[in-house]
Amino acid sequence: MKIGFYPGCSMKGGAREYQESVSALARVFDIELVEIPDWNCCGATAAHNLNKELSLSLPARIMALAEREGLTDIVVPCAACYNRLSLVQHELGADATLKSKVCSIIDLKYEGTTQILNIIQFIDKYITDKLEEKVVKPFNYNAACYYGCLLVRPHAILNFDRVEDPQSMDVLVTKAGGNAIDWAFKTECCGAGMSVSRTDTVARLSGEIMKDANDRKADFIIVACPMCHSNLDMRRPEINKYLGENITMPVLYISQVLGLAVGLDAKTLGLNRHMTEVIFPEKPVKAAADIPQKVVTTQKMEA
Amino acid sequence: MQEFEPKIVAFVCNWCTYAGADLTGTSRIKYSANVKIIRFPCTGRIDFMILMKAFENGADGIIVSGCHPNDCHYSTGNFHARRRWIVLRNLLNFAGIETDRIQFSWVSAAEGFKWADVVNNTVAAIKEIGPYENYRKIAVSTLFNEEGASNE
Amino acid sequence: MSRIGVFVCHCGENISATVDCEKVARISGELKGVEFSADYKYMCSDPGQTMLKDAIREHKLDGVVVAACSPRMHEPTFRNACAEAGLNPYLCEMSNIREHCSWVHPKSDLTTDKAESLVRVMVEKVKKNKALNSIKVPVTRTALVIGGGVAGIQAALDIANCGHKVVMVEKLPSIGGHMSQLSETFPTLDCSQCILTPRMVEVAQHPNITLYTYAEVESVDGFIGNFKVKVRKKSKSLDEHLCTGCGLCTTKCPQKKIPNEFERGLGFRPAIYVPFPQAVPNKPVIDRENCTYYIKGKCKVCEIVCPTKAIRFDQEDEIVEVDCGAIVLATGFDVLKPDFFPEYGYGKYKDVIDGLQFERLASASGPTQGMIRRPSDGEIPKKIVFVACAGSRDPAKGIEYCSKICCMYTAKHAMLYKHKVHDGTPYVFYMDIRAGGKNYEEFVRRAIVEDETHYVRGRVSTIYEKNGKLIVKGVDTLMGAQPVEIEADMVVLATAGVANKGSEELAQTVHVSYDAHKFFAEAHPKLKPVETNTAGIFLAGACQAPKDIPESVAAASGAAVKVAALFSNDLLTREPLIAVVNRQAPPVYSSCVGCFLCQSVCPYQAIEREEIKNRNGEVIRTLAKVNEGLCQGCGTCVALCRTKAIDIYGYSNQQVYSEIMALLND
Amino acid sequence: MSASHENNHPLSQSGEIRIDTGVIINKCYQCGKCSAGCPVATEMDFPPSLVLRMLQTEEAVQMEKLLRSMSIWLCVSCEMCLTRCPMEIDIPTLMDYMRQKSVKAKKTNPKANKIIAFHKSFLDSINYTGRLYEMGLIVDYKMRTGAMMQDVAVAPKMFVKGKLNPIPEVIKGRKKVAAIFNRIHKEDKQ
Repeated sequence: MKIGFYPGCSMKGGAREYQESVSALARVFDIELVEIPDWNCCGATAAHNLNKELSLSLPARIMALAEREGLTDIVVPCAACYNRLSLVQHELGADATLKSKVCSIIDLKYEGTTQILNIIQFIDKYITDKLEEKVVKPFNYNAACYYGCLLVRPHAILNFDRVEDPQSMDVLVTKAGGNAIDWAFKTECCGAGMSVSRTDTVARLSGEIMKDANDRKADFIIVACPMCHSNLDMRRPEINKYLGENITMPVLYISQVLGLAVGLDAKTLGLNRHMTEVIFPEKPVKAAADIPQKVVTTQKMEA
Repeated sequence: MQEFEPKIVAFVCNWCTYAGADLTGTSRIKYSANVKIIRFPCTGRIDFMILMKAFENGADGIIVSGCHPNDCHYSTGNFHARRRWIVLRNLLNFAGIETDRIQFSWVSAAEGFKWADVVNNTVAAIKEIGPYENYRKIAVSTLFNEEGASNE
Repeated sequence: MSRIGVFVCHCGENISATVDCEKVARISGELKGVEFSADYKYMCSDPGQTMLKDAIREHKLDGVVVAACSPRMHEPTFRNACAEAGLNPYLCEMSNIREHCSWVHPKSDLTTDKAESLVRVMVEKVKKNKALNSIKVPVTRTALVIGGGVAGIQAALDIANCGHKVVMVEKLPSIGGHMSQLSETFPTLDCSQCILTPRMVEVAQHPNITLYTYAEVESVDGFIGNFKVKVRKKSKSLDEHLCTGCGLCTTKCPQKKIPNEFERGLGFRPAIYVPFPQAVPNKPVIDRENCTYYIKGKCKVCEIVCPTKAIRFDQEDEIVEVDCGAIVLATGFDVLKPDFFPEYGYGKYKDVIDGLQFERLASASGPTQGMIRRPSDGEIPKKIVFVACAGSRDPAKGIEYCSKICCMYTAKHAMLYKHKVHDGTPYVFYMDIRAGGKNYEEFVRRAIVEDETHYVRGRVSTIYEKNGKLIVKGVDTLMGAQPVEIEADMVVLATAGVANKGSEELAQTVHVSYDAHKFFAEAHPKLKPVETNTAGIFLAGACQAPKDIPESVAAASGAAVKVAALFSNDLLTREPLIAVVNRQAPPVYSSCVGCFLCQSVCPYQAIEREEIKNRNGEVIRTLAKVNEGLCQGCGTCVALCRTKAIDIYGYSNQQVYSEIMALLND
Repeated sequence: MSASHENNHPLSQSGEIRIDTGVIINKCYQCGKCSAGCPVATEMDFPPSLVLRMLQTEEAVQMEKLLRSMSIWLCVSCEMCLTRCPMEIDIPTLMDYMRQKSVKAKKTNPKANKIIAFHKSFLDSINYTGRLYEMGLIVDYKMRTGAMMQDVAVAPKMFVKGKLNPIPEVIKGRKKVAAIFNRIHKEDKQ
């Protein structure tokens, strides 16, 4: 099975292990990821902060190239890229004049027909059904699934999962044998692209997230976005300085968690590349009383 | 050249759409003046002859609008109207009238905004299709006298 | 040749601001058959009507067109005026040049042109109008009241006290509605049950009132003065005549852990239960979904312990037919479901509750005997946050409107809390305080000044649980939108009032219209607030829109007066705008061929068979005939008649064709 | 005579915003839910709800304050405000709009220089190579801001972990991407 693949710039650099783990996972399930030829950067936050047309044109070129290649589905593991591509597809779909203008800027034919999948949608569509039978080494830990902003917002356009207290990643982690804990910072912002320019802000925002996960006895934070990862992982010294603590909890990509569960080794999944060393706790599952239990039932109201 | 301003007749029921159009007015929502309303007790009252009579007399488009399904003041009138419309579509095709010239919609007494949308969308759609100039050629006018089928 | 009068109203400036009324009158005066035309500032005013009447007499008019507002507003006004001047009222028509013209188009020639053509349409229609006489039908002097909350109770008692029969239908096992769940009421803080329960008892004991609880309206046929209603009395699995209400069964029932609806899930009840101690009637019902016998086929403990052998496991639902002349809808409201506030954790965190749950906590007869204890661990909350506008004024979630009662009950909750927990701190997050009402503003000030409630102006963004506390993240917009974070022990959401469950289906059953939020629609927002668009059906209380108790009671009394006025007549007059099958001289008799397709589509069974006999008494033709008492004038038969033998007064083929031709041939 | 009827007032500030962004600022009724949920509201000179209020005044002086504010640059586009806004006001789009306006009018807050420099370095990297070249971005950013010593400690570790690519990846269609930049740049100047 061949599926279009847009890695995005960070997966070629700072988030190399994300690409390694996604590719390795895909191979396990006999999926061939076809990189969009000659893809460019989506422009990320910088483009939409500074220039609207640029922020439309860069993603449009990527999708136009995918269309030219005949790719109907493209998986975009980076949440930021996924967000940009989806929003541009939506905006151009709603405005024909704008669409033709952008087409002329990028000098390519763009229809807007490609389906943009984030990493979880990709897994759900192609892997989930076969996941449980392939699990050989259950991921037997307490995991705080962190969705961040760009995967779920704006809900009106992305229409992915629940916008408050999302569950899709929790479900995957549970299927991989993990215990997805209930916590409060699933969709709070980590500071996003301010890592370099406002490190203090990032330390505070990511710090609050780290602290809540740590307080609730998570062993790992699970992410689906290179930006979230770099803020929580690479900025750990700044976070610990802000919190006045020494939190050593590793941050894993969801693809790494599933990879571990289906028996891939740490090196293939790039676990060695994380800045915060990945150490597996010795006593995997803690006493049930310490773990905040997920509230499954809702209060029964008046019939 | 002057822009084509279509003549559109709206046949609406008294209980839902007429009241809805009243609400559009009460809410001061603006819409195109091309559409003029003729009131009926119920869309169930509106038969083929009435629609054809409108085309015969030079209408470029028609709106038929009544209560939402299940909301009919008379229980079932709007269902009869809907069934009739399904049959009429074929007849219109046969007669060479674009089916898009008749817009069928449901506008409740609470949907003032929707009525303005229905009117404006219909006007835009009819402008797209263009004026209806074949009306004199319809056989209807040769089959019936000007008074239509009367009861006297 | 017709002698028609055209009267163009300015409606102050409502019409004349965008339509050249003088010109419309002038042009209309030149139309064929128009004898007289005039324009006037307010046609509906006394001088306006006098002008109309004078013109009818002076110019011997045989038809009148009033170009003014919607006929839904003033058609009766002008038709009555015509009648007073000796002109048959059905020779008067209105052109709607306000709602359908001046209010929806800008000032321009085009708008005036449209007004002119709307007048022309009606002039042509009036030419084909016929003088008609209204129809008289008898009235059944029984009222059906649907819903047994405070509004239904008030309406039923008022009507019954006028000497008319009332049938009250309540879907729950007891009457009392939401008011019976409340602890105290604003702005007097008097006990809700103390003032309500005597009235509930009065309903049960009133000789003119028949009460059906645990019952629902199944179908409504007929029309004003003559409704035929089918009521489904759900099986209570109990012989009510034998049951003494001793309550032994409820104490012995082995099922004890069913969430109590009356306590809003904060307490439990058995499967055979009386909803609350003061219930009327005070007799139990078996909740079959949760009863061990109905689930597993054995148990019957209640039957064994019942001293009067009143339990009936095989009892079936009963359909009761009610003939009534008027219907009062008093089905009340509901509050939002938990899934509405994912960001507030409502439904997820036990200590995030809604206002009605707080009422139960504060109620002396509630699950905590009136102590404010939080549901999770029974602790007394020392810091409590009230969130106003939880769902209300939130178009993103589909509710644009203000629920009206929340500001007041939130102030009341804060007060009750402070009165019971002296060392506690209540916070209220609000956007605006809407305290319009007698002694309302004073009440809110008391909550702030005397009871030291912290009012914070801003909406809460999110609530989450941490270390047994609820972290409430809000903002104070009066301090430059500074974020405010409160570690609360309990949170009370003032959830929006919404239309009751099943109100849409009920509206469709009863044939009344409803608004976008499924609240029942009044006939006119100002002048007919308790009437519906369906004659003989009235509204009382919060089924129309969120209302507090005084307003609900006032509306209920209003509806009761409407019913009493209706019942004060022996005969009702009805609009004669009904269908008619033509009759001609023998040997044709009628163009009706007797196919009776009309009979198959008539929703009112108003088509009868008339046999035409020759001199020997032999039937030679069977023709359709319309029963004047039953026909409601929908016209479906007219559209369907293959030989055009049926027509309808007011919307006849001739009239409609004239309208179409006048409209299009300008 | 056209069938549609717009109001004929001269274009107001809110009208201009509505045309440029589609956002109707007068919908805001100052509930403050955006400020309550905003992760960076505490650092902002004007929290989001205050920004809306200032725009609603239609006063040029308020717009001026906003264009020169830190708020527009501190906004991280996390979309929390829009997600929870009862009126569904697209504040993130408003923020983009004001940022672009601020740059064009050369009114950016000096304290935001580092943030803007980062964005510009980011875009330059795309302009030159078609993609983001992280090492190049950091070097370029340091040149712009003079923050030479920032993060020098992490770089070697990143390098060892294979996270820093010493050679930029240049795409074949580099010129095509550059052409996009050129064309938009030209249009902006007109």
